[in-house]
Amino acid sequence: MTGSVELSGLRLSNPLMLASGTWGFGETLSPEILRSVGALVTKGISLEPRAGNPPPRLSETPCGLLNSIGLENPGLAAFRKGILPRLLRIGPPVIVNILGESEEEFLRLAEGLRETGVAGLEVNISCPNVKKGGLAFSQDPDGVFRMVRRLREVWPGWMSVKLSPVGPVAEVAHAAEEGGASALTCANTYPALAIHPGPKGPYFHLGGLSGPAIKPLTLRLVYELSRRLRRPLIACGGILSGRDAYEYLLAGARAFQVGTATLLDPEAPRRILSELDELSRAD
Amino acid sequence: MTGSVELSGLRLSNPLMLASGTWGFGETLSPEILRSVGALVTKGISLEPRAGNPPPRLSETPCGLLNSIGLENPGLAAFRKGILPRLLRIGPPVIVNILGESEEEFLRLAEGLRETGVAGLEVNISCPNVKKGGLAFSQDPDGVFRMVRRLREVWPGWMSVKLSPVGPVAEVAHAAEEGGASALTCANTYPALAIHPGPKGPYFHLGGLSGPAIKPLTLRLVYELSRRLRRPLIACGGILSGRDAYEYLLAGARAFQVGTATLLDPEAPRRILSELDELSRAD
Amino acid sequence: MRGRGLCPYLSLLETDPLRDRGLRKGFFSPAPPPSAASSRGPFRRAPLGLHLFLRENGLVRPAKVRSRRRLAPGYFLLEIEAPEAAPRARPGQFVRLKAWPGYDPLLPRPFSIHARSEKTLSFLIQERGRATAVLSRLRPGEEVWWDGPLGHPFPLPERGEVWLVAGGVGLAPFFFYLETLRARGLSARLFYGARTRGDLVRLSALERLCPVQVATEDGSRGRPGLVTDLLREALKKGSPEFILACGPPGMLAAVGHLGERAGVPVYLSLEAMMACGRGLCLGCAVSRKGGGYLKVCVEGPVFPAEEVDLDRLG
Amino acid sequence: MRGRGLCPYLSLLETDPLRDRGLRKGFFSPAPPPSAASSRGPFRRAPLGLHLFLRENGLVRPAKVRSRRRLAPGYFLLEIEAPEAAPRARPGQFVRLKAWPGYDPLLPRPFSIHARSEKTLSFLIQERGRATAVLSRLRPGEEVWWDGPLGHPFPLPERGEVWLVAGGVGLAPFFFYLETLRARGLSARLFYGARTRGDLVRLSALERLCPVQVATEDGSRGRPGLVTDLLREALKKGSPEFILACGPPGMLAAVGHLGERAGVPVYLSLEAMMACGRGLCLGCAVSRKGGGYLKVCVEGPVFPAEEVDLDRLG
Ligand SMILES: Cc1cc2nc3c(=O)[nH]c(=O)nc-3n(C[C@H](O)[C@H](O)[C@H](O)COP(=O)(O)OP(=O)(O)OC[C@H]3O[C@@H](n4cnc5c(N)ncnc54)[C@H](O)[C@@H]3O)c2cc1C
Ligand SMILES: Cc1cc2nc3c(=O)[nH]c(=O)nc-3n(C[C@H](O)[C@H](O)[C@H](O)COP(=O)(O)OP(=O)(O)OC[C@H]3O[C@@H](n4cnc5c(N)ncnc54)[C@H](O)[C@@H]3O)c2cc1C
Ligand SMILES: Cc1cc2nc3c(=O)[nH]c(=O)nc-3n(C[C@H](O)[C@H](O)[C@H](O)COP(=O)(O)O)c2cc1C
Ligand SMILES: Cc1cc2nc3c(=O)[nH]c(=O)nc-3n(C[C@H](O)[C@H](O)[C@H](O)COP(=O)(O)O)c2cc1C
Ligand code: FES
Ligand code: FES
Repeated sequence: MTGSVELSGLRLSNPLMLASGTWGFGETLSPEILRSVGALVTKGISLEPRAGNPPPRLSETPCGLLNSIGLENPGLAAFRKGILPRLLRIGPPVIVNILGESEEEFLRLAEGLRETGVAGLEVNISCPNVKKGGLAFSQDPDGVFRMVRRLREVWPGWMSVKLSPVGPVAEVAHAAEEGGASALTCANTYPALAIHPGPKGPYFHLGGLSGPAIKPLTLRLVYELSRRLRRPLIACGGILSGRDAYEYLLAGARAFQVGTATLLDPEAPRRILSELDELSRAD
Repeated sequence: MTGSVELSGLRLSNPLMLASGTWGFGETLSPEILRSVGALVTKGISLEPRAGNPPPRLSETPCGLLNSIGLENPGLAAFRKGILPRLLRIGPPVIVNILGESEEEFLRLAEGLRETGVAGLEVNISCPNVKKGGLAFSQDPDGVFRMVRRLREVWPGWMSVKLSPVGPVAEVAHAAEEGGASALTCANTYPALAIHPGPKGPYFHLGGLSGPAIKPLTLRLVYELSRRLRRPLIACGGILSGRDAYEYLLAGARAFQVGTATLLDPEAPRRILSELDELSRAD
Repeated sequence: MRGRGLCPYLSLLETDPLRDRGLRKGFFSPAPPPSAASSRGPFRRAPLGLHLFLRENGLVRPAKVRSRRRLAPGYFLLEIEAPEAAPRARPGQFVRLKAWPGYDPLLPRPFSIHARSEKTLSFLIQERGRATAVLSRLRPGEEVWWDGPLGHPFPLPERGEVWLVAGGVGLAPFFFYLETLRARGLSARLFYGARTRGDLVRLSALERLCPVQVATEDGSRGRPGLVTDLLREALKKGSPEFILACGPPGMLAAVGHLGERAGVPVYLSLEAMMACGRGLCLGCAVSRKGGGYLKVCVEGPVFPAEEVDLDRLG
Repeated sequence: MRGRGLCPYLSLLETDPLRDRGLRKGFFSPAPPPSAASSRGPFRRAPLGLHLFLRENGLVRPAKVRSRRRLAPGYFLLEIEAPEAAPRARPGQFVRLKAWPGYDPLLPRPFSIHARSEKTLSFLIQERGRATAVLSRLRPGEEVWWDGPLGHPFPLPERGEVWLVAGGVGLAPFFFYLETLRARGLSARLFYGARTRGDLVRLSALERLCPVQVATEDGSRGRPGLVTDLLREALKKGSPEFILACGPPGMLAAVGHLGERAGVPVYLSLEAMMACGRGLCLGCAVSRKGGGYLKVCVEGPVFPAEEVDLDRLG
């Protein structure tokens, strides 16, 4: 189960990917670990640099992490010039996660990454679409269908659409599939809220929830979607052990991503692959 | 904050309710605790008795409980005759949670509870509507609007609609409000999956997730809905301490329900009220 | 395919397999009235009914560990201070324990009362997973939260002999039971089986209370084979007033069938995943013979075997 | 109102307050190049840059507790076996600790390195919430998971004197730092403030390393008032090569302003909520003066005060 997998033409040496936003750009992880994963999915890259949200950006919740990083990233130009070449030299396929606030932004990002050597794109649709009054792409199946179709015109290569786990998830997944997505990443964080006492009264921290708490929810989603979709599913949500990954594979995922686990323990990707390997022998 | 609250005409001596399905019919809880809560929301009652699902019905998840009880209940007749009179003698207002598989079933349940002394109904819409091919009421805003309107014709008294936290939640909440609901209970459990090793291979346990893990999610929902609805919100999800309850009140809820907490610790309702009381003095 | 009304919505809801199998209309299973059970032997329930008993006696307390003693690799004895519960405890009952801060693991774990003194309760615990690992490292004076005693006690014989059948850590409740029988001048025999000799614990203490016959699957001690082999042979030569069994599901089913064939009443102490231990969640269901479900925590944990769907014991 | 297209959809998504304030287009803040910082004093970074340093040296290990010693009510010293990390540790760096099984709490907690021996690292910890409560009960031989050393070390003076300003448990990293200065023949002064005398710890050990002046808000020991009062007075009579401060945000801001007015370089050791400690999550942001954010774990924890938006320190 830790051997090579194929996802609509993209071959990975193993099913473990590092999830967007959870491994920096690898500067502080062991090169051995970075080389050993099946694929590297970058932090979400937008056209322009984003400074991200003001602090606090992190809250701890029961078995969970709530983050409001705010999609801080260096922007396409700096990424392509200063970061991507180094990532491509590490070894595993590099999948660039892209984010935009309109269809046009997504298209320009895709155009800007052509012929750079990236193995594929992961389209983060959990962003508000300013052209639709802030309605998130992830809540708009028709919009997703259309955008994925248009993306396909400029990006014929491999492309996964990363679902939000809330809203009309099944319809959005079908729309992405029909639009031409190579795979679906299921899923991003869950909208959440933590309230903290503060010097000026209670502080409301809105953000996305990840970690062990969400595994039963995203596992259910993967189970339900995998029985209805044709394209391969890449599971993402609360995988902290080989056993967690195994459950997602049983539920129908073809590959999986590890996010919060690496934040907690930089050895996690290696450990998880090794545990998954042990499990597959035991079976 | 632990004093009397009013929810669209229903007055409670305090904002804590016992959530449906989490206190049995009170036989094994201390009478003092039962008397002390703001309201008692019964196990979901259907027209006919339901035996519930086969075991296993419970899985433990990270900071959560996954249940597939299957809405086991004695049915309306046995409930009305053998259980309700005793509940009404305990003291707090009794709100009967009702569940049906069609609009007609909900209507008949409401009719069957008229003039019984119950303080109100809680309409559990997280059930499949067999008249719509199994589409859950909770995913069908138009259906909810219509059903609540019709329920109002047979039940002019107090009535909360208990939301599912997944799907078109805001639209369903608006629909229920427009249909005439007195309040909204936000929310029921989250669809989830746990996979266990079993003698005959991996066992897939599908059910609803409750407990601490879900608090950040339902807290977010209450926050978002409370700013958009006119009717009072009754929060429900992962309240295990006075602090948890307090956060929901800050987020806009008028009252709250305690579920999994009582399963873990039969003293929880008393403890939570006492902790909330301490917090309100500290402020 | 897109558009909400057209796309068949995913069942992102609690499924109901019983409904799919047409078995949804069943019956709510209240505690069986005493008379129905007593027609099959002296299955005595607590005088006022378990519900009242729990209300008066199911106490929830933070308490201190008195002692924790390793019995064998993977097995230990945990003793906790419980002066409010100890006098009320009856053999066959269980206690829920939580000895870790925080919500992971979430659920307290149930353990049979293995022994009691005036102010303490003891548990014989097998190290199995995360919670028992924590319990296995507790030191005297450390804090443990307990909730109990819960559940119905074991039946006592009128005057005849009881045969106890224990599989593995299913032995746990029988020590307290044997001490209780002895105090009342009642007699018993114990058939005790396990996988290997290392899984047999407390043998000397047990042998002081009643005759003990032992079986191990690998033959490393006692009779090679299953404990049910011991029982089968014994039933050829005699029979008890009733048989009381505690152990893995397969063993319980086999004992149930053996008793039925021999015409001897059998009581089974069952286990099930528990969230509350006192009838609130309806989660601890096991299949009842003839349909419907029994709730292990408030209708059991001990049941007449003929009430239980032995083939579905898990 | 109903119908998906018509109802304004709820923002059930990660909000972006910066966007609402028109500040979304900013700049990604990479680690400041060494030259920019060194123009304001000898702020030396690890020779190869922190990134490489962490890759080589940020180790993750399960280890054993060597000792745990109560210093005062609410404060204890925890010493762990860390032979791989101890030699590489530098004052100002921190270590992440997790000493409980399971996922609640989820995040390891960061603690400054208070002292080190050949094979151990020590931490001065204030009991604050759930995780520090667990740490406060650890016994020798028990297991603790550690990750470190992380973060940039404190700057060392060229030849002059350093003034240290500690507020409460902000004292923690200064013991190691003072020992390091002493080993190099460099001199320092410590200004140490706390709410009350019970919050002042390790005074004798500190006084053996450098002159110490103490202040308590309630006047129960030393000068009544804030530690910044002590600093203000000292700055009237002299000045150090630089000031290094560690403590609550209000104190750090006050020290930053005092240093600026006195024309003395100030370095602040900051704190922020951390999920990873090594630059992966971007969660440990603090506001940078002039806009954008600094990442405490990989660009700090120590920063020249003029880089920090002191008014937004929290
Ligand atoms: C009435 C009753 C009496 C019991 N008496 C004893 C006893 O005397 N000695 C003993 O060693 N064991 C006893 N058990 C079993 C004991 O509860 C489990 O071994 C223990 O909960 C395992 O917890 P864990 O975290 O170590 O393992 P986990 O890895 O969490 O679970 C392993 C297995 O233990 C069982 N289990 C876990 N949590 C629960 C729960 N909340 N409720 C019920 N079962 C659970 C499940 O079968 C699960 O698959 C009893 C169980 C019941 C229901
Ligand atoms: C670089 C750095 C060095 C530190 N050095 C020390 C030290 O030497 N001695 C000491 O006593 N304390 C130190 N702290 C603070 C210490 O990390 C917190 O007091 C501790 O995490 C509290 O945990 P808790 O579970 O007991 O409290 P909780 O109730 O969980 O949290 C209380 C507060 O502690 C802080 N905190 C909690 N979790 C984290 C986290 N994962 N990352 C950062 N902050 C967190 C938050 O401000 C939180 O509001 C340091 C913090 C940082 C960032
Ligand atoms: C700190 C942090 C930053 C993240 N940044 C992004 C991002 O930029 N783009 C994205 O699509 N997902 C992002 N995610 C979501 C993760 O990729 C992943 O979907 C989510 O955390 C669930 O997986 P996990 O439970 O394994 O962490 C981020 C998550 C975290 C915790
Ligand atoms: C064992 C169990 C049974 C439940 N039964 C019902 C039910 O019959 N009807 C209903 O509307 N909700 C039911 N619920 C949902 C709870 O009322 C509550 O909405 C949910 O558990 C979230 O709250 P909590 O996290 O405090 O437990 C049940 C929950 C549990 C755990
Ligand atoms: S464990 Fe809850 S009813 Fe038995
Ligand atoms: S804590 Fe993760 S980047 Fe600093």
